[in-house]
Order: sequence, then structure tokens, then C-alpha cells
Amino acid sequence: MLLTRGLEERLEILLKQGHLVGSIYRSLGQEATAVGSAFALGAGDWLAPSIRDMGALLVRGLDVRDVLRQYTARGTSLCAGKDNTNHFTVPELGLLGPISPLGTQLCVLNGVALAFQQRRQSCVCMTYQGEGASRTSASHEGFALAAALGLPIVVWLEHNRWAFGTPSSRESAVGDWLDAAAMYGVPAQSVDGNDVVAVYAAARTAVDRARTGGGMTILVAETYRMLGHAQHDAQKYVLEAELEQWRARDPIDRCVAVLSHMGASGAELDGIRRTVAAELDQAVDEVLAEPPPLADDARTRVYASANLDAAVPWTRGPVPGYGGIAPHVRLRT
Amino acid sequence: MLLTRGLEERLEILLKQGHLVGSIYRSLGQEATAVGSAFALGAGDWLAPSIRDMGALLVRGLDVRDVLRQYTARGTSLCAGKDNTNHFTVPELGLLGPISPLGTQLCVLNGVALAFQQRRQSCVCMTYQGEGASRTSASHEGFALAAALGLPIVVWLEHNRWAFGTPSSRESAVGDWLDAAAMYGVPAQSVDGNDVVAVYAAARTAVDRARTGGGMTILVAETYRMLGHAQHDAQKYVLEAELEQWRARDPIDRCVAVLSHMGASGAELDGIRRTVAAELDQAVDEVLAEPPPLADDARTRVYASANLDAAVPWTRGPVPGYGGIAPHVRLRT
Amino acid sequence: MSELRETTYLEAIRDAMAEEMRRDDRVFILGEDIGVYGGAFKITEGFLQEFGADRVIDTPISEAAIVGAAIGAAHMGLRPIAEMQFIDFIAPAFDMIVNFAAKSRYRTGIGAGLVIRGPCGGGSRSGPFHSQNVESYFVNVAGLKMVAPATARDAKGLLTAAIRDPDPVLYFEHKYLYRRVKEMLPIEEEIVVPLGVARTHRAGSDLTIVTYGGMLYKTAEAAELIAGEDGAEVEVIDLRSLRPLDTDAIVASVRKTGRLLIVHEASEFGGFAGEITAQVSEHAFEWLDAPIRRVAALNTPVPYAAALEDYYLPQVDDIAAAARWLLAY
Amino acid sequence: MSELRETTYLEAIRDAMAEEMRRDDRVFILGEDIGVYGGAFKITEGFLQEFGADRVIDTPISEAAIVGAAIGAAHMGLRPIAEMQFIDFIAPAFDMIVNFAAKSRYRTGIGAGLVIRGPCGGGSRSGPFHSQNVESYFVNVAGLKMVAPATARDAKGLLTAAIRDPDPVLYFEHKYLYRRVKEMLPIEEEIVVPLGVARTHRAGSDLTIVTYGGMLYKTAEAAELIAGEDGAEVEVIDLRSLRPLDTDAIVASVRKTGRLLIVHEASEFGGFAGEITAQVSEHAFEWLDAPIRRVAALNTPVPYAAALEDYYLPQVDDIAAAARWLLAY
Ligand SMILES: Cc1ncc(C[n+]2csc(CCOP(=O)(O)OP(=O)(O)O)c2C)c(N)n1
Ligand SMILES: Cc1ncc(C[n+]2csc(CCOP(=O)(O)OP(=O)(O)O)c2C)c(N)n1
Ligand SMILES: [Mg+2]
Ligand SMILES: [Mg+2]
Repeated sequence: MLLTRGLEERLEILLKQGHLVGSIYRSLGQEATAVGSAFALGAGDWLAPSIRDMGALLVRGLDVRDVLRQYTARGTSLCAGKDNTNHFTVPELGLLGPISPLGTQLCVLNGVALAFQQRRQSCVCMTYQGEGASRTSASHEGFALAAALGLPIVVWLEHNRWAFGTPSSRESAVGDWLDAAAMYGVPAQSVDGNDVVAVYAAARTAVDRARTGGGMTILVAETYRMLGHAQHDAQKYVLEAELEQWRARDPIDRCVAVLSHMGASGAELDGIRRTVAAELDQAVDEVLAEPPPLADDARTRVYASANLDAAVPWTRGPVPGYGGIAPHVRLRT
Repeated sequence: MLLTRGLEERLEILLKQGHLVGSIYRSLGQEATAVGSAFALGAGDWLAPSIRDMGALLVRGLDVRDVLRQYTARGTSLCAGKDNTNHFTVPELGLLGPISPLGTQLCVLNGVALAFQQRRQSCVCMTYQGEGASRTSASHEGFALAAALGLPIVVWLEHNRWAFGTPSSRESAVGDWLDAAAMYGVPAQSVDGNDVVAVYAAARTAVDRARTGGGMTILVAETYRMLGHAQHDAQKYVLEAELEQWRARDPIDRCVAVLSHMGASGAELDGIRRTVAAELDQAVDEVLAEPPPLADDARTRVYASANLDAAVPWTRGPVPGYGGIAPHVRLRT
Repeated sequence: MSELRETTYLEAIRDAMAEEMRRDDRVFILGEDIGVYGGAFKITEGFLQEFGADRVIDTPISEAAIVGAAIGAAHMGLRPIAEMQFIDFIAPAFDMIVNFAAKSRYRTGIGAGLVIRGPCGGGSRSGPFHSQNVESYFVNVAGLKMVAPATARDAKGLLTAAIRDPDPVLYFEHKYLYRRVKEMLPIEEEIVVPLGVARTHRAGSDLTIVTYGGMLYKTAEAAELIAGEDGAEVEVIDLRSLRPLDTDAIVASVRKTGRLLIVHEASEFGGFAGEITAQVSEHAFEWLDAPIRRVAALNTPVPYAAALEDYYLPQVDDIAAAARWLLAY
Repeated sequence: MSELRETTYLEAIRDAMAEEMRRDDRVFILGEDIGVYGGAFKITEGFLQEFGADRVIDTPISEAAIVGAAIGAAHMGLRPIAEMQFIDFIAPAFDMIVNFAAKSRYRTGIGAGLVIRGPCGGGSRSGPFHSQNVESYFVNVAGLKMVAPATARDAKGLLTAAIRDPDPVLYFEHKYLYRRVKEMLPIEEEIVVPLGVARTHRAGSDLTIVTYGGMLYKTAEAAELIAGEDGAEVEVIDLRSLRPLDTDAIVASVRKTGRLLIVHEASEFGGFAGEITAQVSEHAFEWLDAPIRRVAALNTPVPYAAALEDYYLPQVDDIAAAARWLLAY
């Protein structure tokens, strides 16, 4: 969680310094859900984090440098500078990234789970979705199909009270998000999303169920989005009192309290903080030294075959003319 | 219900005689749901029947001749021969037809309800959806939006055990379809869909709730599709025993039993049957005498302005040439 | 040479799938009513029995979820075939196709080798929602491939190639041809028609007609008519693949004949003919002896009534009139 | 004459909506985060306060439901404006648009007079899902209208016309222009730009360039460059409406100049240039002194990194090179 928070803070700084454009969707206050749950997965399992689950990516082993590379659009990034934000698809780590249209990711993760099912592999998939996203068409179809086919999948509904600039209570009539699960006929459970241990425990139970053929579980994380939707959103619409209330439930502070209670010393904890900071400092330096992609790479990797790479625009060749075929060969004959 | 059943039987005959092509989606066994519920609406209310709710159309006052005209593609049909099956949109009768992609109709009916809400009219909308259709993306978004905005709308989920050629239990993990409502945070109720009086009562309660600002209600009709999906489906995949069981619950027989119990004589009931048959005979004769549409009408009514009607194909003019502009005016100069 | 059997266009589709499923256990099919029921057009009849419920998957009515699952399975190395009950119902899956499937390799390096297939096209009095040709929805979307077979051999060969292809392929099968088009095809012998290669259906030197899918037969009929009555020889090119497009074949033919007519069943405005016109304009302008013209459906939805649908659709007479106009130009 | 105020493209959009909402209480707007938050780009800032929650409706994240509700409300005589937070998110509403809205009048006689608007286009380093130009998805769909304003005046005038139009209009606003394009516009005076009428942005007799939306400015810059350096006069036509298309204006210009270049920001293959090429081929073939050529984006998704996106997008140099090639032809 410290790494997640630290990394996101660096990203903000990099944004202010002009090293990256676009948006950062912070997970401040929600780190426990992503981190605790990801720990419940094993090797071979797949995880599909939403944009606010940086912690899950890191737990699965994504290198912080790869995160930085993608945000700062390095040519060395996993996506070769072609995509942005938290869209990381890394088969070796069992990571399936989202695309921006909400809800679609669950549908695709179903296919991964289907492959496990078909191959009789006892692997499990886990994914996350905001309560806002749960209103989308794709989300619904994804839930319904996973339920119907009994796929080994665990879905977190991150009830963080907001969807972009609108309170989710304004965008739905749902009282208890746990009810959302009933529609699909699968087990569901509510969890304190700011308690990393509770999250892990619930995730573990659901993962075990999926692994042993029990199908999908829906888990509702009760949590709060402590910052605006993205950098450009100053969150002016949020009551300070509400934030104050949730600040008292900060997942890192709570985790520290638990650890202290279990005997961890202040020095040990400070040590961890320093290690994280050093790792991040080094990663930032390293990545910023790396080059941006080459313009011409914009043409590649649209299809499997390089023959189908996009052509160099005819206006950019040394002599304008269409791919070897000069239209004026028969000029005015 | 007699009219519904009789009309659908005529349609089947007309199909066999070659007077209509395409599909008829029979509502055999489900007539009570459509008919009983539609009686709960008043003037100014809107109804959006699915393809298996012929009865609701008739209760709202749709002329059987208009039904026949549309199926047999007369030029005199309400849609001028341009659409088929049970797609009837008739504002004067408060009818909004579906289009084929399932689930979409609810989204559009929401807009009608929104208009009522905005104008502070105490009118109500009612619609129907198969359990199969409830898995579609559009259906979900429609439910969620209606719930979020508290729209005055009543939605029937027709749980008829089938979706085309697949048992709905195979296509979903839902145990009790009543649970489906929980996801949206609105009241819901289960009803014996083959009992026309029970259907009416439930509809009436829900309609009254919507009319007085109580928002959406979801009603689950427990019923059974007694024929194949459409004419081309011989329903070979259905167990005869199951059909037998449901045949015993035929909504018309049950209604007749109730009426008899209340004192209706056999003669009275036969009289009704004869009236219905005569009406249908006459309607069929009348409609079959009507002409098909004129080919050229295929071009019209795409946009509000006739200026934007599709052009007559250039290959069909007396002298081929493009809309007055002869491309060869400057020919080989 | 292997034994031949009369095979309908529909059987060719079935055979392609069944044979690939036998050859490669990564191939599976998912869609609505394809298992227990055997498919709305009975294309997958018997599949559930032969291949089991793991590989013949009845899904909820949810086209987006079907395509989504196919993408995920493709990421895992499987070779999914997603059936749309009618190709019209590809619309709810539009987002999944253009944003997830098409962009996957570009964004992540991981491909989505899947096939989405379904019955398209008019002529069977099925009204506005069961008759559409949907290629233009996707024609501007890089990352997709699209094919539209017209013959039984191509139906089989293109589907086999599509299943094996590492990229997402939209496969448009014309339902009017399902049982009307037949051909003698070798039994149990693999047919592979490469994506992106057009076929010269009929050679000629006076006029090129480029077409695909359902319109091939009307075009061929018009070509014969003209050969018989006017003595002119029309070259008919059946594109088979829309993307990748065999521009070379089109350009070569136009450079030979100097005249081009494009025929397609979708509406004219914004239809696929536009791209072909642009390509030929760029590659063969100086060879053109007449304007490039097109024959396509009306700019309206597909109407239901027979008289209306017949008027809506391009007919043999339209193609012949256009061809004669061009020949006389 | 009424007082003038410097108005950005974004403000022009806001003004058009606010003024129409004041004039006509049937006009309302619905979409995600448009009320409490005031819109992702703050276009509807203050609307909730002025017009109330009945007419400024925050919806769930559900583009299909948004468009659906707009259709139903339009059936009831209201004039809905449906906002897509980014035009890319029109994809989940695709089915509602092409099958319900577009075909409604044809099938039932009842129109769906609604506007769907949202920010399109690239140049702002927003990656593959917040940069798209989506016109080609819809270009073959009869029943829809489509506009793509480039100037503040047109942004206002076309939106006003679209709101009043009895048919469904897709309104593509280019987000790169939001705050970069400004113009002196009369205060509180109605501006209506009729749908289907192109605008000659710059007159010329040597070459016609047809463009629209975000590409107008690069095109105009290239035209000035050529006027200065080569002494040739390029006529620049800003289409404004894609459907209905002002074919007459294009054809008249090409008949005058004999040369046509088409510039658009969407990918080249299957882009809107195809339809224009086909129209000109049909209407002005004999006037053409050179091939019709096009300058458009790469046939790939929109990449994120600056170097890649710049390479992907058509640039002034591309347009100038193409224009010079045509002028020299
Ligand atoms: C289909 C679609 N519509 C709109 C958006 C724009 N959008 C991005 S995030 C967001 C809010 C998401 O809220 P929620 O799902 O609750 O997630 P949270 O941000 O709270 O984690 C919106 C509307 C989108 N990405 N996809
Ligand atoms: C989006 C979409 N996909 C597929 C179809 C094809 N289809 C028509 S009816 C049907 C089954 C509907 O089942 P259900 O909703 O339960 O209604 P019922 O026929 O049982 O009344 C299917 C799959 C469709 N119309 N729309
Ligand atoms: Mg949220
Ligand atoms: Mg059903």
C-alpha cells in the first residue's frame, strides 16, 4: 500500500513537471481493496484491475518502472507508448488491463476464465469494478454470462460513493450494493474495503470457492474515493466532513496500527517507508532517462503480420507517389 | 384472450396459405399476462409490448385489421409495409413497439416516462420482457436508469422458461427471478402469469404506485411458452410431460372456469367465441382484399423532409444518367 | 483426388467449423441457441453431441459478453468462433469489437484471434432487423479483418482461414445463399482460401464489375446477359475479403478494362464502394475511360413488404443498365 | 446590429444549448456528470442551477439508456440533447442509434428528433479511447444526420439547427478546438446554420480541398502556405454537415478547379473520403484533371505518445505536399 501510494504521488509530481500528459486516477483511500485482494491469488491466476487498482498490479509483480514508462509514454513501455493510464495486459503476470469503456473488461476476463474451465485448470480470475461501472451494459452481460457458465471468477464491486463527479446515490436507486449480486444468482459478501486483512480474508474464501468449482462470487468493498476522479477534478463537490470521517479510516494508518499492535516497531516501519521511497526515486530517474518511441512505430502491430502495418503516408515519401504505382505513368496519353 | 388466441391462429393459417412470410411469435399459454396487465392502464398511459404480448395490443385498442395488415405487409398497414411482426408504435393508443434487438425497448420507454415526469403528468408506462432478454445489455441499462430516475414505469419479466431454443435455466444462474429486481433497488412481486385476475391485481397495484410517484416496479410473471419460439421451431426439445402440466393451467380455461363459477352460462361463453370468430373472419377477408404497398414508397419517410427521400436509382430512370447532371456533358473534350 | 459431394453454402460453413474443431482442440464456438437447439439455422446441429458442452457453449442473450469472452479466450491461445444469431445483433457488441478486439494487439501486443460470424443480407422478407449488411460499421476500424464469401468453396475456405488467423475476423455469411448455393466439394479435404485475395469470377476485357457476397449472382447474371445480347465481355471480380482489400486485383483489372462498376447490397451512401472508388482513383485514374459508378441498395432501412424490398435491393436489371451505360460511355 | 463577444468554440456549444433551453422548454439535456459536476469539460456548468434537475439530468453510466431515453422523449415531442462524455463512448449506444433512432421514422412514421453530441478527435494526447473520430461508424446508416463544426459560429449555429431538427443528429465537437478556437459572435442573437450546407472557407481556382472538423485549420494553413510560396489558389470547403452531404457545393468547386484533395482526421481506409470520391467520380469525372487524392490518419488506432500521435495525424506538411502534387499533376 505504501508503494502504491508513493507511486501515485510520484505520478502526480511527474504530471506537474510536464513529464506526462493525460490523467491519473488516484486510488487514495482505496489501496487496501486492491492490495489485500490481489494477495489472495496464486501463480497462474489472472487479475484484471480497474484504473483505481494500482495496488493489485504491484502485488502481481508489475515493475514500478513499467508503470512509470507507460504513464510517461516511453518507447520502452510495455505498450510501446501506444496506450496510457493503468491499461496493463501482461500475460506472464496474469494481468488483463481494462480499456476505457467501462464494464467491458469483465466480459473479456470471462474468456480467460472460460479457457481455464475448458482446460480443466484450477486457476481463478479476479477483477474490480466501480459501482458506477456496474450500471453499464457490458458489465451486466459480463456478470450474467459468468454466472450462467459458472466461471471461476471473483468480482469486486468497489463502492467508493462516487462515479466521476456524481455521487453514486444519485445515479442509482440501489440501497445495499450486496443486493446487486442477487440478480445473477451467485454468492456475495460485503467487506470493509479499507481493512486490508478483511479484504484478504474475503478474497481468499471467494478464490477458494472459484478454484473448487463453486463459480463466481461478488464481493462488495465499502470504501471511499478520497480524491477527485482524476487530476483535473478538484473534488469541490465533496463535503469536508465526509472526507474527514473517511480519513480516519485510512487503510494504511489502520494497517500500521495493526502491525504496531502485533509488535512492529516504528523503526521497522520507517525502514519500509525509506526503502519504498528509494526504490521509487531510482525508478523515476531510470525511466526518465529512457527515450520516447520512434514516430514510425505508430504504423506497426495493428495486425499479426508486418505486411499489414499501416503504410507510410504517401505525402511523406521522398517523392510523393503511391506505393510504387505512379498514377501518372499513363499521364495524358 | 380469446381474441388474442384466435387472431394468432388466423395468422398461422395465413402463413401456411402464403399470405405472409416471416415469423409469428405465438403467445399461446401466456395470454393472461398480456391481457390482464394491460387492463390496469388508463387513457394517456403508454404500453410497450414485447413480441409475445399480442393481447396487450388488443386491450389497448389496436384494431385486429391493423395487426393483419402489418403481418401480411399491406400498403394500408400502420407501418406502410415497412416493418413486420408485432412492432406497433401508435401514439394515439399509447403504444410503443419493440425493435428486434432485445432489451432496447425498455430504454426508449424510459424516455416516454421521463416526458411524463417532466411535464408533471400522472401517466404511467408499462412494458414486458422475456427472462432471456433480461440478460441483454440494453435491458440492464434501461432498468438501472428507470430506477435511478424514479420513473413511473412497470416492467413485467415474463418467465416462460425458454429463450428461443434454450431453456432459460441453462442461460442463467438465477434461481428466483424476483431477485433480479434487487439489483435495481425497486419493489418487485411474483405473480401467477396464467391467472388473468392475479395479473390484473398485481399490475393495478404497481400502476397505482407509479402514478403516485412511487417509481418503478418489477413484476415477475411465472408462465410457460406453449409453442416453439416461432413457426419454424417445432419445439422438439420440450418434454411432453412438462407441456401437459402447463396445459392444465391454460389461462383461458382457467378464466372460463372462474366465469362459469361466477354464473356465466355455456351459451354466453359460446356466444363470445362466435362473435370473436366472426370478427376475425371479416377482418381477414377485408385485409386480404387490400393492396400491397407501391414499390416506390420504399424511398420515402427516411427523414422528416421529403427532400431527403432516397433517390430513384440512376439505373431505373428512363435514360440512365445521374439526377439531371449528365457526367458526359464534357465528354472527351 | 478426393471424393466430391454436393455441398450447400450452409453445409460448407458447418463443415469448416466441424473440421477445424476436429483438427484443433483449441477451436470452440459460443453463441445463442447453438448447443441444445443446434442454431437458429441449424448450422451447428449435432455439434453439442460431437464436441461437448465445453466447446459448444450456449450463452445468455448477450452479444457483448459473447464477443468479450471470445477475446479473453483468444488471449489465452484458444480459437473462438462467436456466432451472432443474425448479424444485425452484432450492434450490441459493437463496442467490444471496435474498442477491445480491434485495438488489442496495437495497445498490448496481444492479439485477439477470433471469428465473429452470422447471417447477413436481404431478399428473404425478414424486415429491417434481420436483413442488414453491416460491413460499413466496421470498415474504418483498423485491426479488424472482414470477409464475405459468395460461393460454397469460399464459405468453407475463408472460414477455415479465418479460424486460423491470429487477428479478429468478421465473417459475413449471406443467409439468402445458405441453401440456394451448392457446389461439388471434396469430402474431408481441407480448403483454405487466404484472406485478402480476390477471385476473378468471370474474365472480360470491356468492363470490370467488383462485387462481393450476395450480389455476386445477380452480377454474374447481368454479365452473361450482356455477353449474350451485346457481345461485350464483363470481368467480374468477387472480392471475398473486404479487409484486407485486394487492391492489386482491382487495379489490375481496371487498368485492363478502363471501366469500373461496383455492386453491393448495402445502401449506397457511405457504402463500401466508396473505399474502392478512392483506391482506384488513386491507383488507376489515368486508365479510366469512364466515371466509376456504383449500384447499391436504396439509402433507407431494409423494408419488409416484397414489393418494397425488391425495389430497395439492387436487381439484375440495375446492374445490366449500369454496365451498358458504362460500356456505351 | 447586436453586440459582439469573443466566444470560444466551447462557449458557442454552451450558448447554443442554454439559449435553446431558454427559448423552448421542450429542450433538455441528459448525460453523465452534466448536472452536479457541470460536465467533464464544464460545458454545462451552471445549467442545473438555471434549468433544474428535470431538464439537466444526471444519468447512470449507460450510454444505451441515455440514447434510448432521448428517443422516447423525442417521440413524446420533447427535444433531448444526449451528451456522450467522450464521443468514443457512443460505441455502447451503437445499437440504439443505428437500429432504434435511425429507423424509427421509416418503420413507424414517428421521428426521433434528438441530438447526440460529444467531444471527438485527437491531438490532445488522450490515447486510443479518448481521441477517436467516429463518423464512419454511422456513415452508411440512413435516417441519421451528422455534423462536425469547425468554427465557433458553426458550432453554435449547427447545434441550434440540430436541436430544432426533427431527425436524429449526431453532433461531433472537436475537443482540440474547445478553447483554441475563438470568434466574435453576437450576444444572445440566434445563429442557425442549416444542416447540409457546406461553407467555402477560402476561395480559389486551382485546387479544391474538402475537409471538416479539426482538420480545417491545418488545411487552411497549408492553403496559405501555398498561396504565399507557390502563388496557387486553393479553394477550401468546410463540409460542416456529413449527412446530408452538400454534394452540389463539392461538385461545383471541382468542376471549377479540376482537382480535388480530401482531408480528414479519421483513418484513411474506409473513411469519409471514400463517399466524397464516389460522388465526385459520378458527378464530375469529366472535369477532373488529376486523381482525387486524400490525406487522412494512419490505418491504426490513435496512439498515446506525442511522437506517435503526431505521426498518426495528418499534418500541415502532408496537406501541402499532397496539394503540390496535385497542382503539379
Ligand atoms: C462506457 C463509458 N462511459 C463513460 C466513461 C467515462 N468515465 C470514466 S470513469 C467514470 C466514472 C466511474 O465511476 P465508478 O465506476 O464508480 O469508478 P470509480 O471512478 O469510482 O472508481 C466515467 C463516467 C467510460 N470510461 N466508459
Ligand atoms: C440482441 C438480440 N439478440 C438475439 C436476438 C434473437 N432472439 C429473438 S427472441 C430470442 C429469445 C428471447 O427469449 P425471451 O426474452 O425469454 O423471450 P420469449 O421468446 O421467451 O418470450 C432471441 C435470442 C434478438 N432478438 N436480439
Ligand atoms: Mg465509484
Ligand atoms: Mg422467455
